[in-house]
Amino acid sequence: MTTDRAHSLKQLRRMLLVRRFEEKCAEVYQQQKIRGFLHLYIGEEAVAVGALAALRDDDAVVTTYREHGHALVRGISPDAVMAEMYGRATGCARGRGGSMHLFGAAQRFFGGYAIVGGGLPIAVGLALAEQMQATKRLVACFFGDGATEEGEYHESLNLASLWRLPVLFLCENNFYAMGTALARHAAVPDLCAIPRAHGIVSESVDGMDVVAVERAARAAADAIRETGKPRFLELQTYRFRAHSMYDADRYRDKAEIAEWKKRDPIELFVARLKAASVATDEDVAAIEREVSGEVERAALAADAAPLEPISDLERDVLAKVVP
Amino acid sequence: MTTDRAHSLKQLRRMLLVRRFEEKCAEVYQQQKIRGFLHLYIGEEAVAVGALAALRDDDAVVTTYREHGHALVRGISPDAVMAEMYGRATGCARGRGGSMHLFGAAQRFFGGYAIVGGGLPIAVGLALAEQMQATKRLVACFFGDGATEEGEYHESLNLASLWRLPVLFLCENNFYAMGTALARHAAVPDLCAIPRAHGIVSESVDGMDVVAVERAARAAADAIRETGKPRFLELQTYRFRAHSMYDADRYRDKAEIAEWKKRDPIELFVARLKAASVATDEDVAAIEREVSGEVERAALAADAAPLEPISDLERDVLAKVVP
Amino acid sequence: MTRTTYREGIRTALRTALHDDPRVFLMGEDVGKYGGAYACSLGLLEDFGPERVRDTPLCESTFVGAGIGAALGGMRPIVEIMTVNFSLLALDQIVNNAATLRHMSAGQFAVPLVVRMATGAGRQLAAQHSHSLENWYAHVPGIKVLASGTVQDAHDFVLEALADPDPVIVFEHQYLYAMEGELELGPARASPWRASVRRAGADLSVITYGGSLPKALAAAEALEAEGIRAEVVDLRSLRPLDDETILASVRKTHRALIVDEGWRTGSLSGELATRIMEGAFYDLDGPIARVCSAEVPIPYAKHLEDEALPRVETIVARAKELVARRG
Amino acid sequence: MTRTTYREGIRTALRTALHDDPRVFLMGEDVGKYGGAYACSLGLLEDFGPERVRDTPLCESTFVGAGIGAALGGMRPIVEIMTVNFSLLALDQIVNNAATLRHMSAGQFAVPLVVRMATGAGRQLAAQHSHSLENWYAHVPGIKVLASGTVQDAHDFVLEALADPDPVIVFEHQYLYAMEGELELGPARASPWRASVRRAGADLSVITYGGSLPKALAAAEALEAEGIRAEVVDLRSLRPLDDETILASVRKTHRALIVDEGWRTGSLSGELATRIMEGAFYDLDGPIARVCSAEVPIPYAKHLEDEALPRVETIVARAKELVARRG
Ligand SMILES: Cc1ncc(C[n+]2csc(CCOP(=O)(O)OP(=O)(O)O)c2C)c(N)n1
Ligand SMILES: Cc1ncc(C[n+]2csc(CCOP(=O)(O)OP(=O)(O)O)c2C)c(N)n1
Ligand SMILES: [Mg+2]
Ligand SMILES: [Mg+2]
Repeated sequence: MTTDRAHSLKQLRRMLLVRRFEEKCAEVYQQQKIRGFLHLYIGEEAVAVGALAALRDDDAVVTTYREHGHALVRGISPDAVMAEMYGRATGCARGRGGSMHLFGAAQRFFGGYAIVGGGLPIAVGLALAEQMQATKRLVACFFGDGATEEGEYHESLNLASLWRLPVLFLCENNFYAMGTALARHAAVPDLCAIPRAHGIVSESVDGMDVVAVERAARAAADAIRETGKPRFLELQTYRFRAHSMYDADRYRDKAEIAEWKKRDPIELFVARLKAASVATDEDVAAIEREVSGEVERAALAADAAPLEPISDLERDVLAKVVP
Repeated sequence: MTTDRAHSLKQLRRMLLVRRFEEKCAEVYQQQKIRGFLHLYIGEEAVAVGALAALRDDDAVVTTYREHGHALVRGISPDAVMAEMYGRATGCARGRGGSMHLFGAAQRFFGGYAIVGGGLPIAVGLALAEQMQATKRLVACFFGDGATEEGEYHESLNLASLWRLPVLFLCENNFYAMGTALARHAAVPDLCAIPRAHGIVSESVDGMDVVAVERAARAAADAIRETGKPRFLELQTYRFRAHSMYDADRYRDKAEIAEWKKRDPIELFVARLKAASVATDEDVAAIEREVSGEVERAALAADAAPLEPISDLERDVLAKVVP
Repeated sequence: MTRTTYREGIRTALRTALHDDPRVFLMGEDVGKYGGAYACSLGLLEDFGPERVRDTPLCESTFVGAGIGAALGGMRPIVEIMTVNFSLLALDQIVNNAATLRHMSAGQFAVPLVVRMATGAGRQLAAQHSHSLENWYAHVPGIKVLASGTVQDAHDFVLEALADPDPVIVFEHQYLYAMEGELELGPARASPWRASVRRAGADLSVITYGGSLPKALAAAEALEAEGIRAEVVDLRSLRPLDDETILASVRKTHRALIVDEGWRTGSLSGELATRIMEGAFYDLDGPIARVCSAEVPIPYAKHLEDEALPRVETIVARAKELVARRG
Repeated sequence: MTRTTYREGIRTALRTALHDDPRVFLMGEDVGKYGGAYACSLGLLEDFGPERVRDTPLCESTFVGAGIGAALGGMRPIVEIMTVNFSLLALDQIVNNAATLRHMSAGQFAVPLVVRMATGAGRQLAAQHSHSLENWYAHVPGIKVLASGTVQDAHDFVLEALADPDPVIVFEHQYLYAMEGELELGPARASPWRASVRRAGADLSVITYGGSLPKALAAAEALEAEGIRAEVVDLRSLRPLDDETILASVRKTHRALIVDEGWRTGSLSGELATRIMEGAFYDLDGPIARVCSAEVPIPYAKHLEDEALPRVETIVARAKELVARRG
């Protein structure tokens, strides 16, 4: 993969875009330009960037409330995502969804779901639609380690396996569900055990290594298209920030956080590209400039963007009002 | 086990009591003396009789809507169970519960639950109470193969395993959830796979062999008391009747039913006792007479029993009415 | 026009739907091999195959969520939840996903999903199998809710719900499956979103829906014999509510009696009474009356269950009181 | 009497409960190490240990069910569901088990369970995190429901619910956790099952609960400036409802305005209005008014969310209309 320079730089660019975008979000959150819950993906970028690179444009994506990264990588513009968080009419959901509910029909981005586990059955159903329509498309479904304790997880794995549905289950294991460490919420911390018990081929991957993630996701996606059957990937990663902006992060060891930060997926990838002479410091700096510009422009545009008229409050509740 | 003659005859007596009791239920159901849903256990008697023999009196039992057998074996009197199904004030729940909701505080029989899977979290909570009160009591929880697809099953296994709770999970695998065969509802038909993936020691047992069931249940119960940790048993069995009295049983092969009936748990056990000279034909006939008498008397008593006064309709909704 | 049962009406509609649109499929526990818990789908597996008449494992939350996903993905799923009692396990999917997706996505996505379920009591199924939670569903913006009380509506609502671009919950009353009535095929004549005056009368309006409709009609019959002319209004749609038809009736009769099988407190009856008060306060000659279920988990024993539920005699008695108030 | 916050009031009560009764334990997602999603249990893990301040995995149905089981088994669990939004996943356990067990077992078993949860909107958390489903719970026989709108009640309701032999659902409004108020320790003075007249007035009764109480009081303040004396009735208990206090107020003022953050249709407001009509029809000088939430999935953007929820200005405006009707 690293031999393909253009692709590598694109992947790097994506990770950097997500990182800078979210750093900006954190900044303007302090200025109260963004409100509500804001869950940052910082530290986990290799997961979305690696996994989504394995998808085709017409595959579907279902994800969680921690989904700025997925939305951006999937191609929803930084302008549209930022404006959404500013609650503006130019947002990708006209300000109705906010940070936790990004949507993009054109990108077949079926949304961020904020009830933990709630997106899983949706993904299964989308995959059922693909199967019944005999497409070769698949559905990528992201969820956290905490979600694997919810009953819907079990039900969804069983249904996808039983009906041989083209779902790529992508478990973003950042080792915490809010303040609860994996070992304190999972009886068996090997997250491949459960999907395997449902007959789903499962693999654990270093989620800090964007190349490894992409490789595993491509192999899984190919297998799904080939067999029609679901696959499961556990992507081991870590969030460098607190769970949300309200979280004082009392439950994690400073040392643990520092340890993981040594494996920053962006730094790792940059080092690797440089070591392989795929990218130079200038390449990286140029990308940095580009994405920073994009992010700043998105924030400025969001700030200046109009609000949805209040008279439209009841718009889009139903297609048409009866009787 | 078969060397203990008294115990063997007691087990036989229990199985026969359950069988004759339910045959009577089916009969009076036709006469509309029992109404609502009636789920017969006929064919599965070795499961309740074997498993419950391994419990102590102060262990707790949680079960399903197919629980006449469990209630009787646990010691709720045929009179009280029959009267309950007749909707009489002398019933074990004064006619409020009916066939699906038998209760017995004295027997630590915490009820039949009619929402599939709904009893599992209750059992986990009872076990938590035992653990927190540092008793050595355990909780036996019965449920069907169909229940293993519900999310609560997964959640309950995880919680029991994570918190090391003294739950004996007893899966009555009769290979059907209503009209849906195991292979059509479970991606992986080995029902030990899921509990094992949750770190629970699991074993599959011939549920038509009352001795095997008791042996496995005793071993599991001992291990639970020893380690505090949950255990899982899959008890392979078969219902000889339809799912409920409303079911035309269109979904099962006549040949399949006939094949299983050859392994009638009562006939198997009788044959074994006779072969081992533990019981004679007369012994069996005497027991038959006894249990038939008991069942007939229960039906007569139920028929003659009073109804709960209508003025008591709102009794036992709350302990006290406020303000 | 043929005479048939409520169950058969539903089956006919399902058959039509499956026949007419390849995107339609039926999914739920035991809809296939078993033929449906209430036999509504008997024979459909044989005719349309296991892809389109799809037995699910026991997993209400996930098969309803999968229905939402399939609807998002271009299909037209009809999801059957055996009974409203089990729908509690799927409520999160209905309330948090089906009902919100159009709005949260600002109209980018739609969920043309039909969820059918049996509701109600009366068959001695006891406390966990006798709920009437219609008002819970009627409370939720982003979904629509229908409840059929006639054979014709049982048939039509399946097709009308399917034709709707939004999620529609269709309640069928478990006591009515064997009820007979007239069924006319072809396009529905009356919009399902309008209430229907099932019997005209001048002395009071009896407002009801679903399983209580036959009781209300029987009560009206009995009242007629005593010279009281009850107008029976069948809501049909529980969300949105057709205020116009309801208010027109009350403005005419000046007296309203609501019959609702829900437990009284917090049932739809309260909303209805309030809307009538809001829209026709000065037309009322006195407080609106309600006949609802007693506030108890529904008991198994027949005499207790009967006492807990709305009965024809209770409706008659309350109606007479209302009319007597200003005889 | 000390000045403290709603959150701190709850924490104090939890501490008292854990201290006084070894059977009490607190269980829920992140109640321990994290300190509670709203920091209500901050510090309790340190003081009482992980057995009694028990972090659960994400599994609402099962940890609520386990609370029921533990209550059956002799413990006194306080289960925290982070918010009412996630309680949909546990509704089956609450409705089908907690609420029915005493009745189904004819009094052999009891479920002395407390379930606390945050409810309501106002913090821009969007459609899946802003529900006000109080009326759903208020509909269910076999449980009791409390909703606190003051610091004192936030504290007292935890202890009162624990003292009750039946399952009690305690709603805390997520917007109020930082609100300050007076807290008096020691045994509660007022029964939690009685409504409370928070402000006396003669011109109209504003009936409300929970997160809308501060809004109603602010509105009453504003109305006072315009010479309108609003009486503010805080329900406190949503099930059972204290008809006596509510009706006494309306009989005095002859006008009623209900403020309820639920979506209008099917909210508790309908039940309240109907009960007032049933009990005081001839005392009313006109229809009862309601200020409720707009019937939309609550949007994220602040201006839209504000528009969707009951606001002080709306309450003031509606109150003036009511009073003007027969000024
Ligand atoms: C059903 C449900 N319960 C609780 C919450 C509150 N909550 C939001 S995120 C979260 C932790 C989820 O952890 P995980 O699945 O590992 O995802 P992560 O946040 O680590 O990406 C919790 C408890 C929720 N949103 N939904
Ligand atoms: C949550 C729920 N869904 C559906 C039903 C209807 N139902 C009752 S029993 C049953 C089959 C259960 O099968 P299994 O768990 O194998 O138990 P068995 O009846 O075979 O003993 C179904 C679908 C129910 N009671 N609860
Ligand atoms: Mg996590
Ligand atoms: Mg079975």
